[in-house]
Amino acid sequence: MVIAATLAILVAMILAVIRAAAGPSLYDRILAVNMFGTKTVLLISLLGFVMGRPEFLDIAMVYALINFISVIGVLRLSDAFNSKHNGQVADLVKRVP
Amino acid sequence: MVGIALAVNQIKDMFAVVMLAGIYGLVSASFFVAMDAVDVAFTEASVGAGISTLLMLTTVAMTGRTEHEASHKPLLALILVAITGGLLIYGTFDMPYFGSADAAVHNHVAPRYIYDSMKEIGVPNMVTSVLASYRGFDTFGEVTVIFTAGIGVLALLSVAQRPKDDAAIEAINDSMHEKHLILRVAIKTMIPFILLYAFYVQFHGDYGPGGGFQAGVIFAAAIIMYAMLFGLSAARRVITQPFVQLLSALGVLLYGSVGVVSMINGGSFLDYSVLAADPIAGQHLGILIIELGVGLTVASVMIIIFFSFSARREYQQANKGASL
Amino acid sequence: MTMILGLYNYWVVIVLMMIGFYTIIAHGHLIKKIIGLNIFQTSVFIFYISVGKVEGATAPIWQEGIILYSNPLPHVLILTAIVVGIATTALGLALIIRIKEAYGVIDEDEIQAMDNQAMVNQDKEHQ
Amino acid sequence: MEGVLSLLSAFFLLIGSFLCLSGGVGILRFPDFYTRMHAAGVTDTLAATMILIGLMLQNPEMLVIIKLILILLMTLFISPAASHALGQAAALNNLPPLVDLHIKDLESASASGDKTSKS
Repeated sequence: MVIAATLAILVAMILAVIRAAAGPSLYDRILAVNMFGTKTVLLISLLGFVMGRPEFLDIAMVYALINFISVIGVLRLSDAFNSKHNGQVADLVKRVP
Repeated sequence: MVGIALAVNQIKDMFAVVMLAGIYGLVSASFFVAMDAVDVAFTEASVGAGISTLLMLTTVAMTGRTEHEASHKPLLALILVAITGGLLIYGTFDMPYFGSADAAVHNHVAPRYIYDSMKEIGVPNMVTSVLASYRGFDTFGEVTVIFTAGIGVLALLSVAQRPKDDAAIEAINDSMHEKHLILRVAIKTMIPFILLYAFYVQFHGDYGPGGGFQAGVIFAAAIIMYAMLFGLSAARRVITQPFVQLLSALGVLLYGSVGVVSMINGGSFLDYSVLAADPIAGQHLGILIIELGVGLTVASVMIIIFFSFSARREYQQANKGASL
Repeated sequence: MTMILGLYNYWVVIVLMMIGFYTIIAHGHLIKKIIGLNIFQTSVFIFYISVGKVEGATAPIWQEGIILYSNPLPHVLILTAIVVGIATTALGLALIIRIKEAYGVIDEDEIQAMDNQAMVNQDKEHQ
Repeated sequence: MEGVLSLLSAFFLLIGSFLCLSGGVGILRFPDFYTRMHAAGVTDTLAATMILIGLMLQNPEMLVIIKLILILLMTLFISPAASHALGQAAALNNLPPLVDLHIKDLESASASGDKTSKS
């Protein structure tokens, strides 16, 4: 069962990579990377169980942290890339309290 | 993995390339876990996936996003690459098969590291004992290299601080408080735990995966996260620039002085057995102290690098604003 | 067939290495070159780690009852190499930022052209 | 007891894998960024929870369970925060959701008195 879950996660990872490579907008890519990171956390904890030494969950924990940090950092920096969309969405968001 | 590397090669949009490079780091770390190299995976996770992506992205943000079409045809390069690759593959025919236990690598010094380190050093994590004790000299060199790189970045990118800029930047930060409210609250709750976890990794490195290198990077990541959301000047108020520089030098100094102390006590450089009455206790003490030195240096150098990158960026933006 | 199964890890390493190599020499963009360098570096890491792997062994952290461990030596070398790698990458990126500030572009060809132009101008001034 | 635990664990792992796969399909197949974010964000959190609970049931060791709980808490903390940040950044930088276009289409369609909009 653990192995089946590992395989499922691997497939999901491949799909996320395709989205990251294709993704038309910047945020699609960030989203794909974020999802990939979460899947990696799961994959590593599963791998620990597959290999029979589940003490190594520290790595998965570091992953969760680092993934979050890099997503936040990327978002902060992505303000630098001017987006081409012109728009009403910002007004729309501002109106929502 | 090969597919990702090819995509990195082909895509022109630098942002996408950097994101893919981040994924590439994640993949290679998973690979390291599958190959039993837990310590390496730990390091790659904290370094390759997080910090390097951020640094590259900062640079891309400063230098522009698109790549020009190459003016010359890269046929020559392709031929060269093909020839080199072919020769290397030909070279692999003599290599030992993957996973075989009687390969040359496993017969030289490795058995001693594996089977005697428990007796000689008394530390369950062999990677730590080899890193800190058997090959302590190497590690000292690496720490010095990291320290030097930190100095280099500082020399290249340091900006003279002007109080006027600070005030302007702070105003921008205050205006962003509303926008980042949720993230700020979330991160405020998390930072103490991250720092605590970094200490756990630092001092648990003898028994599980971890050690100075990884703990340093995690510690730095917490500070970097704070700096990103609360603004550089706020982070600088918590940890001032001279303080970090002092710490980075202190780490190297700590490492070196352990070696000198062991020399004074009658051993050779970095021979910890003479540090205490009992050789194993001495080894423990020595490894603990030099891991602390490594952690200090790595953490502060990472913080220095990030601070100088983002200070440069703010400086550029301020200049751009002035010229407009 | 056993040869393919036994050696495939080296071949993956070589393919990755060549991709990195190609990226370094065929692209003019300096950040791209650094990324190529990173790929090259990672391929070397993978090479070391896969050499250290022993079939049926486990991670080199001592535990009661386990006798077969993978080789810890490559792990040590690569662990430090990764951290040193990020430090040098940071240095390279810092250099790129300075180049951008000085030249305004970060494409190798254009930088070369600007340099040549500057040389020619200098020569003219001397004459 | 053993059997029940392993059965439960298999059940949770199965749900987790299914969610992972559906999230992957969603991120690939959905038409625009916001729907993709929905697919990824929702399934990510739940799949992680399910798989981690499944793993917890597999191992009796206390330390491992504590670590898994820590990872779970972190995921529950991080994943929504990241999704929120992502969505907000996209919206503030004026990435138009597909729905807006639809509404506009409908509005223009109804303004011109087209019958297809009513059907």
